[in-house]
Amino acid sequence: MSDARKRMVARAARDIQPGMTVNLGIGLPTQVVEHLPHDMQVCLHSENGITGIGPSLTYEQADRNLIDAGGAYVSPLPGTAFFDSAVSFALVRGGRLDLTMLGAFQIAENGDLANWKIPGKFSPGAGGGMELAQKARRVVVMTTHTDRKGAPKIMQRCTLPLTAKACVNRIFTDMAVIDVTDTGLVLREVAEGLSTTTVQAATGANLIIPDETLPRF
Amino acid sequence: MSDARKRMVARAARDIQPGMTVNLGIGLPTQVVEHLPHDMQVCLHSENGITGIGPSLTYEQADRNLIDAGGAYVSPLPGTAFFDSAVSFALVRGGRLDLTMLGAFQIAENGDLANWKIPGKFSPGAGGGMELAQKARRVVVMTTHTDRKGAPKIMQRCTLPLTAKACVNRIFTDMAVIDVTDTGLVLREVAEGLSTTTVQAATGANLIIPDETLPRF
Amino acid sequence: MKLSDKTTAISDAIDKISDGASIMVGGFGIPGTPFCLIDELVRQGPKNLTIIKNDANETDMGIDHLLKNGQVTRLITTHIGLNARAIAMMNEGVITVEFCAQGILAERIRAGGAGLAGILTDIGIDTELGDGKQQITVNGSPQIVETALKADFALIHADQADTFGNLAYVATARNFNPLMAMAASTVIAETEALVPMGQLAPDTIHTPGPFVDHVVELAELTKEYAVVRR
Amino acid sequence: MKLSDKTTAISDAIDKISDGASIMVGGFGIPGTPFCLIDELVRQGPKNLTIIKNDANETDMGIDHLLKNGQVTRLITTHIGLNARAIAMMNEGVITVEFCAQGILAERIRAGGAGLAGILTDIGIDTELGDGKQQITVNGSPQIVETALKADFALIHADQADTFGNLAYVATARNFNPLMAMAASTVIAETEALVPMGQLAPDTIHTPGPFVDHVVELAELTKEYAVVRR
Repeated sequence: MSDARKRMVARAARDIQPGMTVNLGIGLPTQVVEHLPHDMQVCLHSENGITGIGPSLTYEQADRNLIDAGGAYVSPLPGTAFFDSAVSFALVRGGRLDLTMLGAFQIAENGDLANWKIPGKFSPGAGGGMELAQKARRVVVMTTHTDRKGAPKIMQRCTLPLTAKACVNRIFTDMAVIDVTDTGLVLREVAEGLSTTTVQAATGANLIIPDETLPRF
Repeated sequence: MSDARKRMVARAARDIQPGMTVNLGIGLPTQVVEHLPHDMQVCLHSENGITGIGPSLTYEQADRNLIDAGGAYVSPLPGTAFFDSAVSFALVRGGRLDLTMLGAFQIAENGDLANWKIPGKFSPGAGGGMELAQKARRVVVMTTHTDRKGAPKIMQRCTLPLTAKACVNRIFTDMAVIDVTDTGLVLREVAEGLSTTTVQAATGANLIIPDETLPRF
Repeated sequence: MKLSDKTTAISDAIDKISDGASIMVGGFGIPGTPFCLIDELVRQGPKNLTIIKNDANETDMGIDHLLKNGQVTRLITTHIGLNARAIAMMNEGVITVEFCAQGILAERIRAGGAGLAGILTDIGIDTELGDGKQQITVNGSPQIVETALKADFALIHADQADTFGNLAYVATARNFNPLMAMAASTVIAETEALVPMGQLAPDTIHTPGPFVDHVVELAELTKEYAVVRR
Repeated sequence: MKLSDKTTAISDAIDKISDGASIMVGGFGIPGTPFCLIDELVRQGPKNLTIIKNDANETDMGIDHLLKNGQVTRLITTHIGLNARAIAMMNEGVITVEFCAQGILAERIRAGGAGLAGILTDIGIDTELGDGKQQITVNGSPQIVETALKADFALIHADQADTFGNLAYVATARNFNPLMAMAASTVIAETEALVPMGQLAPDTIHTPGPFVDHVVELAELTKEYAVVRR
């Protein structure tokens, strides 16, 4: 993983506040947990039916019946609870999930998210992603700023099938931290060594760039 | 309780088949349990969240947290399960309740049941009665054949607000056992000492009376 | 990582409830009714409350204290036959009572907790309870739209809780409690025993902690929790 | 009174499943998947099955054996990304796949088990998953009608069961199992341990016995139940 992506993951971890219940999506978001303070008060949820997830386990340590939704073997904490899939998504849709961090194929400037289907190429089903995107109290996305061909993932409108409309609050990329606001995308932080001009050039939608010096990560 | 009502209760108990899951409503139906064979395989359900109810307890023996829906203190059996009110009625509406025995104010010849409200006099709410009446696989009613003034409770049409339409399969009274069929009310059994003419005279709807000698109870 | 501590003094927890609040209250008969939380609600005295509860307890018990104290304007319930005062107040128009079929009240609360807008059921169709409700056709059959119920607060009685708010109920004291514990903006649970974190087996927790906001440990049980001779 | 004995030989239980049956299968990934019941279903070979399952397991595991054996015509699921064969069969039109949002699949199954006609939700609105579904307005907001799912059979994996069919699941092997165990006409549960009546504490039973028709005690677990190195 590039250094910038590692710093993105570490930066994203700082958005998790004590006392939150958080769902970390498969892929980059899962790595956020490694950057949380050891004694932090945070309750991790996984949609296959756990709250209070502890650290991941090696195959030797693993309990065959205890995985997260991404299939990783995890451990319980004192206070872990197990429940069925209906209760698990009741927690998500009912407003008890404070934050979810998700991957993305495309994000539109109004907060639309596409991350589940590329017609003709990738259609495995949405899993729990739609409900996480539509119903978590706060939705942040972690993604490379551009795709493998260098094309922007942040754009005026998504061209792929949507996961949920106007759901994204904040975007973490290897280039920037961007907030989705009522007036548009606001650039909040920039990766070390990049200019705001470079970030704008790699973005398929207009960025509102505040006058003050932006923090680096 | 009159001797005929006692015999009605004992007769009704014989309709419970081994392996059934059964809900016995408040009042006369509750007494059916006293007439079941001691070692009978039957699972009693109560809508406040139990299957596998055991015998009632005295106040000295009672567990303050273990009542049936009528407020009686009951005991567990080996294999009793406790669950919440949503699961309890899922069992009823989902088709897993083989039989319910309910009280009645009025029963119509098409099986309509009224047992929850007497406008202006008695409107405490339906509780779980509507779902039991509408969704148990088999609904039998236990009632005195006439009200305190001698007026028939079995009639062509109910005049009181309905609990559920066309739900009753069988009626046990202190005078008779009557089945609700597609062609009308069929007299199946008659209480000791009564003539079929007497039963018909106390009934507000036409009874189909088979030619053969009817069993007595 | 560790889980947060939600233990709260009973007065602080109930102090969050203001005039006009809607409040779900657990219990079916005596078991599972949070009598101590109700007593504190009577002591603090907020008014114009909407109470959502299976029953109205009995005269001089549980939410009857709220009725007697004039704190309730509306009751959503299934059966109030054991409380003559509730029936009298309903008949006199002092309180508004909305009756639901018991399992439908459970499902409406559960739907609220599950973030659904409602459920579709044929229970109560062609009866007074179905009157005036939206109906739609699903697979050729008429179905009533029963809307989800949410509330500002839920008052819950648990047998055991840990400091994070994981709850376990006992016997028929479970009833509506786990459903209501999902369906309110602020969930206050009283518990007979506050146990150390990790003591509740993760497979046997009935309400996971993230649904619960405040855990109130009961110092002692009032006599209303006891076996009643009738 | 006592409770009946529902223990059944695995071959007799699965023998009830005929061509064209709809079958709910528990599990989310490996945990909670009834691999032994699936193996017996492959051995007996009924065809034209509709499978309702969160996922399609992985290639050469679980329901993939049914796909490989040509027994499945329709799959109702949420995500099949770990089974390349399932994706290929879908793309080639050999099987029909209906995708649901994961929690909505759970709710549709639960609604089936709860005897409801469906639920009302805004999940998937303005997305492909909402296309073509009935919508109604509830309290001013558009809601999708998601119809209840029932099945002819449910195949369930329990950690412990008694002979009456009271079931307890462990850790994340619970997932869809308790929902499916309410939603099928005939419920067949395999169990790792068959325990004496009364050994399961009544407060910790996840699926009450009346929902279950057949209890199959597993003599041993196949290797598919084990930890997988990836």
